[in-house]
Amino acid sequence: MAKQPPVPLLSNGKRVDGRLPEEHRPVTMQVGVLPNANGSALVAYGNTIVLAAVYGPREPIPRYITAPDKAVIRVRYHMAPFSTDDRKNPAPTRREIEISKVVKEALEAVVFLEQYPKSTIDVFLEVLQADGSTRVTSITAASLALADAGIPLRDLVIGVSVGKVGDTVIVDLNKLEDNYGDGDLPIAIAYRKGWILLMQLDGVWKPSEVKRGLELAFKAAENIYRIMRETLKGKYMMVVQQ
Amino acid sequence: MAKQPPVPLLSNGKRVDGRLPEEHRPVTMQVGVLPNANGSALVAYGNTIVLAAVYGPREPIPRYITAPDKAVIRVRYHMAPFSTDDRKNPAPTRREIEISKVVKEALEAVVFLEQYPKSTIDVFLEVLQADGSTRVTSITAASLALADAGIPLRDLVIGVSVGKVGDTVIVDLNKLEDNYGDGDLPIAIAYRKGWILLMQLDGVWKPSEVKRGLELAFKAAENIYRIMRETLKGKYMMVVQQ
Amino acid sequence: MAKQPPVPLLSNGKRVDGRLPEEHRPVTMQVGVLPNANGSALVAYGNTIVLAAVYGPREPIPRYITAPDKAVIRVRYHMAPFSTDDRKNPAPTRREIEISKVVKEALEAVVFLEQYPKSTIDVFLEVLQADGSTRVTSITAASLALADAGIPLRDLVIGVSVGKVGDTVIVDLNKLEDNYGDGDLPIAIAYRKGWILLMQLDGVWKPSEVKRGLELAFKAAENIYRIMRETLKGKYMMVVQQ
Amino acid sequence: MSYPFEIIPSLRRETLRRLISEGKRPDNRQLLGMRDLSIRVGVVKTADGSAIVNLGNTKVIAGVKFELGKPFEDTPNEGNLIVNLETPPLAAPTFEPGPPDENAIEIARIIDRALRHSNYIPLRDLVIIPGKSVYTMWIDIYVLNHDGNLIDSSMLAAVSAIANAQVPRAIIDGDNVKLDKSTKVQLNVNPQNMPLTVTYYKIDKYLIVDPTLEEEVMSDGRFTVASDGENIVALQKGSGYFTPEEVDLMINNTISIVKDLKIKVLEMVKTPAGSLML
Amino acid sequence: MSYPFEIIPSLRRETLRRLISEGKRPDNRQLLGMRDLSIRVGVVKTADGSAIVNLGNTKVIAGVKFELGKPFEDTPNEGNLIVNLETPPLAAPTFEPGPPDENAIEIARIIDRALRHSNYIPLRDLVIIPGKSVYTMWIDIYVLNHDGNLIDSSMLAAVSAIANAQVPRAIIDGDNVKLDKSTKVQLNVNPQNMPLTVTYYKIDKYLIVDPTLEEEVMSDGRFTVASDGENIVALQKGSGYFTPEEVDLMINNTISIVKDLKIKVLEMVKTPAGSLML
Amino acid sequence: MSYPFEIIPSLRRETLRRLISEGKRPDNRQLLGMRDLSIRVGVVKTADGSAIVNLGNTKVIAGVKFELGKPFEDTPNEGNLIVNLETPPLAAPTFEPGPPDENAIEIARIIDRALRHSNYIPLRDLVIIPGKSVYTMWIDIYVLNHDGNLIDSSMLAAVSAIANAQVPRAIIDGDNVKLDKSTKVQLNVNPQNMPLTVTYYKIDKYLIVDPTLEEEVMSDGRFTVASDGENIVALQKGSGYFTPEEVDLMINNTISIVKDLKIKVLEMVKTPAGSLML
Repeated sequence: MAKQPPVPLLSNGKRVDGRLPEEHRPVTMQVGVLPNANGSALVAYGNTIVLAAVYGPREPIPRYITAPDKAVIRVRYHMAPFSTDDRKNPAPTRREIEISKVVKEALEAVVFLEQYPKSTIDVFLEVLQADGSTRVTSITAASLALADAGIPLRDLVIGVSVGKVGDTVIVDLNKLEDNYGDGDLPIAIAYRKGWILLMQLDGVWKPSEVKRGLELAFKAAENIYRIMRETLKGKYMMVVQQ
Repeated sequence: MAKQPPVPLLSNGKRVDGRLPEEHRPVTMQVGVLPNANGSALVAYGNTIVLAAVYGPREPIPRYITAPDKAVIRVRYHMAPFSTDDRKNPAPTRREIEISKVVKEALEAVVFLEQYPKSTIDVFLEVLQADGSTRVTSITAASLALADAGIPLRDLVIGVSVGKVGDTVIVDLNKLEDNYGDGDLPIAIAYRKGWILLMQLDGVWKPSEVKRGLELAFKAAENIYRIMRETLKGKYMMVVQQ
Repeated sequence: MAKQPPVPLLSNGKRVDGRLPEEHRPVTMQVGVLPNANGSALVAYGNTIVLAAVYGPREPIPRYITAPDKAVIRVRYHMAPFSTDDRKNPAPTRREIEISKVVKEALEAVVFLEQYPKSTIDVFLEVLQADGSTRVTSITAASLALADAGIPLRDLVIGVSVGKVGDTVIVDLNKLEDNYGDGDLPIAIAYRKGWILLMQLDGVWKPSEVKRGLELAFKAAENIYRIMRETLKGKYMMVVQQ
Repeated sequence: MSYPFEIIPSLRRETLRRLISEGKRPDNRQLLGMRDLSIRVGVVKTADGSAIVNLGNTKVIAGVKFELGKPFEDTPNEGNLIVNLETPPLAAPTFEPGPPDENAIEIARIIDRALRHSNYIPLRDLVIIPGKSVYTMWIDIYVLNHDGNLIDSSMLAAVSAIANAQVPRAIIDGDNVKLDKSTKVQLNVNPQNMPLTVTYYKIDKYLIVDPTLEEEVMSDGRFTVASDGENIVALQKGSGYFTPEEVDLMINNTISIVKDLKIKVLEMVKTPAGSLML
Repeated sequence: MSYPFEIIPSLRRETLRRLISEGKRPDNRQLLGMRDLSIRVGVVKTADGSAIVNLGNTKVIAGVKFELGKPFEDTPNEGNLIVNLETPPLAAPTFEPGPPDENAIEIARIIDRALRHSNYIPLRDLVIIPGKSVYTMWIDIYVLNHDGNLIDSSMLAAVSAIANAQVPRAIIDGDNVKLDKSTKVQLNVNPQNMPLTVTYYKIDKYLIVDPTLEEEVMSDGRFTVASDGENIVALQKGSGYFTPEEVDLMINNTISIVKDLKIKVLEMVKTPAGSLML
Repeated sequence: MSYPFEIIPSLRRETLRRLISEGKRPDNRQLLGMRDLSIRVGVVKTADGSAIVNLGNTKVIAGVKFELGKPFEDTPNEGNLIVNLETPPLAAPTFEPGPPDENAIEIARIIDRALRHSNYIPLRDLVIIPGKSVYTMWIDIYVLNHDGNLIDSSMLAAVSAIANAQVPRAIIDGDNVKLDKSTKVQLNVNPQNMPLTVTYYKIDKYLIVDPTLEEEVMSDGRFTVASDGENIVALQKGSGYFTPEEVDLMINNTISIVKDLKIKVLEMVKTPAGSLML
């Protein structure tokens, strides 16, 4: 974080890619992109592109653990070898293992797991192109793919990353801001419920900055939520139960 | 392939070891060499020596896959650490994994798999000394070990390698010809059926050269087939069904 | 073994830490130290400290082997990363795998395995601080933890290491003596039975030296046995059957 | 990656066999007809070259990355080429996470051999300091949806990503070599040498190409021919058995298929796509 | 390391829930009350720094080791820090031998982030030759008995072992660097920057800290706040969901808990213990 | 490699026990009698030394390979020795592919210790440039058929292959060292130091040597003594228990067995065999 960026991250109130601090990059979505999967989605936050596939609910291979009273969600977040500046070795890193876990714990809170006892729901996330904010893009893609699979959800989940450049809180970090910024605060939100489903933090933050970050994240989620709804509309009547 | 050989591979129509282009090295065989195995064979093509063992048909360890209606063949081609010029690390390489697969697919076509539902037939191949043509020597050894195990076969399988030195098509490559020649065309044949069970190709070949290679392979297989029959004779009445 | 020690290992009949050749370092013990385990013990031979935990007899995870007529003991001897001079990688080494095996085979002879068919008894040994003689300290700790778990034993097992400095046979090697001495003879004894349960040897020993080593080990075991009994006394009535 | 994906009911099998014996296929193709092919290159901005191939419902993406490497002792004047193929679990219900299995390894090795022998990639251009420093060229092939014929579609993705590849400039500073990823030059492939594969599947005595997964699962034999349109640069017999006549036929047939297909491919890899769509 | 350890009978669950709804806990603690804490440092003589933490029945030991290393390219003037957490099978009936699983990796990474951002460890002091040779500082955290709240107890063990750490002298001889383990100097940590974590568990709508394993297993949510007593240096939401109000509450609450707890910890790490007792 | 191979019927067990209590064995051997031994060396042309041992139906092959290596810091004037033992699945129905298991590792380590302490191999002759470049001597032991007594037969294969070993010449060119495999000189082993093992198996109170697999499976104890015929260079107690008197007996007995056996072995390793036969 103390590293010197190649270009100033903020200049006249604008970020390296010309955005305002609280401005999110363009978000694009596609669902049903993988014929084999029960649900799938391709989501881009600017140049960050994640492909999500959902298989299940299905009977798991015997050696995997199931629960007698609910479905078990398994999540695999993975970066394709060509998705990063230096080639990424395909073997899972400790970082990927941790992210898989926090994404899983984000999704568990919105899936009606008790409707599918003894089964698994597998969520596979492949980062195809990484330009920062890959884990939050992955969550949005995962949620969309779950909805595309027709799996009943309490709410859609929207991932938004927040960061810091000096004292300025910014939204939706790109790679440069992620590498050279002063903090990273990835957040996932069940938008209508107002629930926080993922929240991690890197860097040194004042409590008030965290609070401001959360507010900006909720604000940015609104638009992404709208896009998700429109992407899904006409395809399925999403089962949303209160 | 473009590498310069330490000695000319062809000189006055003779190869480095004095053979003619279509001449196979001496082939020797021994069966029933491993008391523990259901069938076994030691086969040498010149200085290439392969030991084959067959275990089965047997009930597999639970974690392995079986088929309800036929036996599953598993093949492990492996090179002993001392079999090569530089010590071979015993961990399986990608090359060994590929060869195991193509050898398995060669054998599947001749074993009466449907006679042994829910069982496995394990074929273990250890290259003890490598001087080129190890995969085709392995196939001959595997076929012999299957016959030695009394497993009904549609036909014996004979492996023959073909290669190229310039425009000359040669039979049964040794290590030098394998390393410095202009092409490698390993072939396995169900001799009486006239079936091609393994065929791979390295190098740049004209269609006519491939055709010539196939012809030479069938020709070389004739003699090896004869030796196999004689090796087995008196030991078992081989069950050969049309 | 031919390496030059930084200080003489024997000087005026005294060892580097002032001990006489047949003198054992102070031995301290604690049992019941881990609430989760069925039995546990912390044993120190001087600066060598080993923590032992016993889980079981318990029903094993399906993929592990059990015997229909008796319990299976599994032992894992492992060195904590900070227990050695240079950080120890936590992945098990060949040395650790071998020691786990010989310790298991030492314990098997004293546990009434036939009382717990189809079950496993897991013994986990963590070397927390290593100053020589870790495997024999581990055995004493394992035996104590088994007793603490209330598992019926034919006898307590005491580990003692013996070594050589030149012609002098010494007892209870520390790290320096282990690294620079002329031989290592770890021994484990079922004290009242007079059984040898572990015995390995490094270095070049005359038969008479081995004999003398065994005698010294039995002698040293006497005191350790007394400490074990006292440590266990008042806690459990140990089930000891002849 | 394991077969079969699912049991095909025997009635369905019968129908398909009858169709094929009449020279037809469920999707109205000829026995030797391919499904619709689309290739878009330059779709992954983080890669030095990339392509996504849609062959029917089979989707394969490939990325090229250049790294610094050391040459092998016996090829001091050539860059290194590594072909890796992954079958991530999102591509099929039976694929599992983990290192490439025997099926993935086999395909990567067929493609590796075809690329190497065809001389499509100018490996001699990938030397920085002879004998000391070269480029290592990674071809990472990633299956996204498996609906049959992974070999041919992976080969298409590989050659297309390579056609799209740009080499980052190497900066030599004494003994030190670094890559400057901001300055790249187009890799000079030899288009006339571009290799492609045609994989034949046998159903009863009939040979078909470009099977769907359903056709692939019920096939009895598999045979791959790799060619630059003139020579054979790799062969791989998979399951089943083949007669010398069949081999002859497949080889000759491949040469003419590849000739035509290459024209299409070379056209499709000309213009980089704007963005990644599946 | 897998959850849950065992099934808690539903009657017991009900009792616990009712207790908690009344602001009480089975061991008479307040919802935000911690169990008895003891820390003893210097307990492992083979380590360059060590500490054993007893938090109720949860026991965690941590050891620091310094090794020679190379700096990362982008931080030529900093030593390397590696945090590793192991859950050996002796610590709980469900722990299995093997490399760290997702739970162990997660905890190690939270602690790593908190240590790194708090600036507690003077990584700039751990340079031997800038850009060439630095110390690699290993923090090995070893769980010995798991009775809940591994994150906070592991964090306590880590900061305490670090407070106890002594750096072996580096001997530079031309291009050669060696460590002289017989001569060590105290590591100059910044005590005011010492980070601690407070992990909150949700049972129904109630938040508790420092759960026993039983409480942990029946909880519906987990949220960790790491702070130096002033700033937030790491956050980690685990299971369940939290509202912005809850997050606010936990953050503010943590700052005051950490302020008090740090005073206790700094006192406890002052005097090395004579020997290892559990 | 796992035990037991199969269940021995209890009637058969009884018969064997009775036989042994009468000092006899199923194949008419004495309790301390070995099976027929044949050793043929030089059987693997790609190895720098090799031997195949047939001990009854147990077949073990060993190969020696020399590679370039770096010496360990504390032994700058010695070559490296690595003993590896594999139990490939062709040797027994219960052997599985994969890295050496605990049984294979144990045997390799016993042999390693015996070789190292006996001073049979002149490790000081295997230095190329002191402190910088040495030979790494690989002893790869490969079990081909397991019919009991793998320790002793593996030891025999190892010492025989070593007796047969030839060292490729090292060519020093400035800082560069290469091996010239076309020029080899005989390794100067110290025959008088050749170590052998005798492994004792206990059935009831009786000690036997060189068991068949059947005898091995039904034994209650195992104890290995390694000796050069004068001194003890390794011991390994396996299963069961032994009294000090039994240990004494086994040690003294081993010394006389090894004295006789070494004469046979030294004779058998004199003349390289023409070719590999099993």
